[in-house]
Amino acid sequence: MGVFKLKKGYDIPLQGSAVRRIEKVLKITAIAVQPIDFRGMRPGMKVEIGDTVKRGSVLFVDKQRPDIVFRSPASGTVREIVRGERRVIQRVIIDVDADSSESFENFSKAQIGALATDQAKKILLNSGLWPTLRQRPFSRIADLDKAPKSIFISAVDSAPLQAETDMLLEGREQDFQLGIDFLAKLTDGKIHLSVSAKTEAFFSKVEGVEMHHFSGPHPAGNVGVQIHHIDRIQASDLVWYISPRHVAQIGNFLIEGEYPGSKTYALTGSELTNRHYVKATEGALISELVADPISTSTQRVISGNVLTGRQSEAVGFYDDMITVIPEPKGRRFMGWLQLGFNANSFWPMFLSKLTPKKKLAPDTDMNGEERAFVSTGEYEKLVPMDVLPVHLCKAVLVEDIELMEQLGIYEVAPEDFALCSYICPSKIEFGDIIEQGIIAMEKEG
Amino acid sequence: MSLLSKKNMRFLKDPLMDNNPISTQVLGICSALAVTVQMQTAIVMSVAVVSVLAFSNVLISLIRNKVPSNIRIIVELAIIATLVILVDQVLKAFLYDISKQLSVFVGLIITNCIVLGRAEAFALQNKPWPSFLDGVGNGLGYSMILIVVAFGREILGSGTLLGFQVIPDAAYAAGYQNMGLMVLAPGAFILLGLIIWVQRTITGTVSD
Amino acid sequence: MASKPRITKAYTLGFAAAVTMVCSVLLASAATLLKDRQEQNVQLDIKCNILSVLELIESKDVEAQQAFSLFDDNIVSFVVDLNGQQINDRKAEDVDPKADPELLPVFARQDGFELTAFCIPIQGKALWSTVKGYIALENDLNTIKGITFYSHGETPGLGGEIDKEWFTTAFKGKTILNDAGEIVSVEIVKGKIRPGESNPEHKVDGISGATLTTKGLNIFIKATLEKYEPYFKTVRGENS
Amino acid sequence: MKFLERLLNNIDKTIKEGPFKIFHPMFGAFNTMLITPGHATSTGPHIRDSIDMKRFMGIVIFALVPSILVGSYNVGLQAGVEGLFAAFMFGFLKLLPIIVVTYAVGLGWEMIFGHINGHDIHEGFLVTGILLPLTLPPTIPLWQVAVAVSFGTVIGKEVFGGTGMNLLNPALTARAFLFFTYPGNISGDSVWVAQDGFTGATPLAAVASSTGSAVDTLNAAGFTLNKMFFGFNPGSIGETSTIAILIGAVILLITGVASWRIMLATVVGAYGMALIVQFLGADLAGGMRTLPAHYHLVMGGFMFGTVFMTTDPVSAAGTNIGKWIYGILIGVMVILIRAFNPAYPEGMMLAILFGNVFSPLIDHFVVKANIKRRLNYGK
Repeated sequence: MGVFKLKKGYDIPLQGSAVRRIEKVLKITAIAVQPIDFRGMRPGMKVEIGDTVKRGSVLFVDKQRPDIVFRSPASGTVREIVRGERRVIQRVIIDVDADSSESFENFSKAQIGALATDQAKKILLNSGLWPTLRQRPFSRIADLDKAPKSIFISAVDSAPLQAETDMLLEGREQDFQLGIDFLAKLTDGKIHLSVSAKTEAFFSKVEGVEMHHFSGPHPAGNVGVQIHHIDRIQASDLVWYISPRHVAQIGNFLIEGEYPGSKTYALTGSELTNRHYVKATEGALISELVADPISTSTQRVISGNVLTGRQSEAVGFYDDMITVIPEPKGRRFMGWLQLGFNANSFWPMFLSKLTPKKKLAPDTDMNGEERAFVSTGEYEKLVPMDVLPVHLCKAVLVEDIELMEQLGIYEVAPEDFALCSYICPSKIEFGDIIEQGIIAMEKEG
Repeated sequence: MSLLSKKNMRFLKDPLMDNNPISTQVLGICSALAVTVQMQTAIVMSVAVVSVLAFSNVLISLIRNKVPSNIRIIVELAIIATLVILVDQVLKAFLYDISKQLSVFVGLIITNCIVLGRAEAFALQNKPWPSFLDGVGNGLGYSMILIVVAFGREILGSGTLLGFQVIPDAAYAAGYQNMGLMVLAPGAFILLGLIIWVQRTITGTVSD
Repeated sequence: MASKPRITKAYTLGFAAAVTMVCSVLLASAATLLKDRQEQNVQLDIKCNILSVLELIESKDVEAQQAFSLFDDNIVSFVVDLNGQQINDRKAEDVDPKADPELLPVFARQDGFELTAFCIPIQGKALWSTVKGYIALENDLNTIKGITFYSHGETPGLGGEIDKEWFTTAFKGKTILNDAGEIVSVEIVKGKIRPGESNPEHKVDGISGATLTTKGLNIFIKATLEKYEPYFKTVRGENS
Repeated sequence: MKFLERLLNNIDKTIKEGPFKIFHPMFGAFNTMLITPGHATSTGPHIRDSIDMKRFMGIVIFALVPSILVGSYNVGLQAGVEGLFAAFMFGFLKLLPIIVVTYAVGLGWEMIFGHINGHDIHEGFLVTGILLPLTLPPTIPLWQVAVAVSFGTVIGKEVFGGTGMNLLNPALTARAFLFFTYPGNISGDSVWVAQDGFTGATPLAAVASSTGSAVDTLNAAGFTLNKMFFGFNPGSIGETSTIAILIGAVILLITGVASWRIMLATVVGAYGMALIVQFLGADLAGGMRTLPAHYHLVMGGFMFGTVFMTTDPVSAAGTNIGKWIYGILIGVMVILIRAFNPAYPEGMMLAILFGNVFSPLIDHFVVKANIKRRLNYGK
């Protein structure tokens, strides 16, 4: 039990949060399952175009670790397998028809309590939900053969317009508890659950976890930040993390004996007029979730939040929100001289700083061009960890593996540096640089 | 093998550009700073270094098979020091003004890493003639930089070349001034830095 | 190819001895052979400075022979003490002011039987370095005939300007005694001498940006002149 | 707007290839200054802060405006021009040609290197080009300015690999070059007054060359603390008026452009060191060592350097602890130079360059400390 009041970070005041109302989307005609959601994973296809699949059928496996399977969240016919550069499979598109499910063994709470670690592992692998477990360092799907020091769950919603955890889990307290019981079988260490003032109530009755309270601006909700404060990763440490929604999904799978293919999404962003939560199939196409008409030439459709999300037609595996924001309307005359009543900025150089509560609707303009690095000292204000962002990035750029390790590359993920990229006057992509560093570390072994 | 065969010429040419002792190996820059205020001193210094290098290389090459290796360095130093003191004496006797300006720097040729470096790296393994060429080549490589730096410093710092005024009085009358910085040691640093910058940009080599 | 000699202790010692011998012989003979010329050069340098400040030669680039004969024919040199008494057993050229601060060398220009001008060495600390030079006075021992600085390490362009002709010629004709006959020396002012400045005959235009160098000069020129004053007094007495 | 955009795009296309290629970096800079580049983000973060380097540097120039105004007026005042406006215009017309030459020569070099290295002219020069003129005396010959700017840009910046890679502040590098190359035009008594035949020593020079009590010397020369605070005394154009610089400092601090840590550390370092010197120097004869500590803060280039030069993010220390050390180091150095170096009464320029040289080392130690702390975590 710890209380962490973080000072560093920044909440971008954005228009377009979703109202707390869940609607059910009735008509889902197609879904997309996207191997590119899983960083570093190369899929081995188990279906071909024209195959019919049930909810819970295996679509593909991890080529390097074929024990890890990926299952279809809906039943229907495989319409298309989209390949990108170098024939890397990007999406598997399935036309949805009447629901039918593969059936799995189901478990009671008592049965879950009696599981051995190896059994539990097998069950989870077979369920197709193993990929919900990710590990640090490197933030990729958890290793099979190495037990984690502990498991972290963040229920702190700090990212811009982020879907609220208690809405996503509404009415699923029992599923969540079962999921926790199950996860406890996978580690000898603790399960750390971080909550905020807003989500505290929902999790008040959860048992078998160590509860932590986090407050402060984004990225307080990032699991990497929480790990850093609760139980820091040191050399050769390994921890797992999982989202609360996925914990409930595991619990649901165990009790029902069916692959749980439905998911709640938040529809957000200044370009949407109907902003609320929807309950629909995992992997649903965004165009079918959103009631508003969308034009991709003037609007940016993002699966995830504005900082770390990805442009996509379907919602990603780990994402539970959609953000739609405007694309730039063209070049602006003397843009750098604007007074900036409506300029979104971390820096106190625009008049919008006088109305800090005012929510803004920025577009996707870079607002500048890439320039040489200028260490202004502001980046440090955005990373609530004992990590020097500028020096870590420089270590990556000069490919100094040892220095990267010393400066904490194991503890970080690109998402922790998204705010640095956001505020950077030189428009440097901190996240990309960190990603590059992580890839280099992985190669090094 | 002829005396000026291709192979032998390489001993002479290499140290001029590709393997220049100052700009590539950054050796012996101490004196390069001190004696390059004027062309005249730089030239005299160059001649001194070339002759010391050439003859020390030859002498050490001659005794390379006789010298006991445990007293090798001290013998090399004795030979180099003797040559340097001879040069110093000759300068004092015949070019007193310049020897006054060169002051301790002639004596410091003894400690110039180029001289001992060539003795150790080349003369000990090679016959007298290639050693001579190597000495002359390295000496000229050193001299070239020295004279280029001195050229820049004298013309910019004093408006003269070899003591003759080359910047016309009209320029001074129009407000031109000599660059005082070039007379100070940093002036040599800056010119040397520029030479290295340009040379490495051209040859594209970056040594560690 | 000569075969490698067998290295024994005796061989090593012998080799070292041989090298030492050869080197010493070389150096010793060079030193002996060149000694005269070197000493002559040192003397020439000193004498040319004195000759030029006494206006016997125009530039310092003269033949050694000519300089020596000019010096021998026209210069008498002697040493005085702090009381103005001549000391006979010392040569002016050999006096080291550091070692013997109470010995004062004087180089006087002799035209016929008259001593027409007097040259004395000056040296002292300026801003960065010890400045060395000579100052020459007319036979009234009041008017400055010339001044030269031959060695210094001041900032080029600032204090370094002291060896430039525009600066040294400004001393010519200035006087070092006030109306009461007391030593006031000359003062290098800051910047230019302003119109209406008092006693311009004791003042010299300064060097812009070299206040501290010239302050040093002011101090040691005056100190030197004061040391010689007892001797100068006796000469002035004879002359008047 | 669409028309302007089309026009600029067309010019861009024409100029990119063909004989005017060398002007492309220059045009690129104008192009994006006139209308924003308008590129959209490709990956996350999908939205970006409205700040860019142009705004960043623009704020610095804005913060320099008070110094430009008061400095220009003071140039006129020192030259004996009567009347507020007349004095300002007199001074401004002295300053303007210096700025024009600085920009012209500097941008010329930036263009050449931009062409060689294939990038647009970077905004950093906009600030360098105005900082340098403000640190010069009004009588500086323009050709010397041109030589100095060339030196500052080429040796001070491009040799190191261009903007962002430079070790030293380019404006100060250029000034130091002038100081050592043409000392007669940037030091001494005759350069501060833009009127032939008139001279005036800067307060620092007056104190440095005096042997009595420093305050008495200043009072005798008419330099009261008040006068120096408002900046009505001889000195470099932009550095005399402490109040104008402080207004600039407030702008820089409010907008977060400059580091308050560096500014505060420099002032603390200088004030503390000045107190020590004053304490030790009380029985020493005269000059700078008897100057009360707070006088140091309003005299010479101290405040201008503290606010605008030490805080240059490229050449300063980058870590937060490093900034404290860097600032204090500069503050201590400036007083040491002023008090114990008889030749350069103005120590700020050298102190900052000294700090610049040491800032990578300072950062290195701070990073090492971070590494050590990380290794010891949990032990």
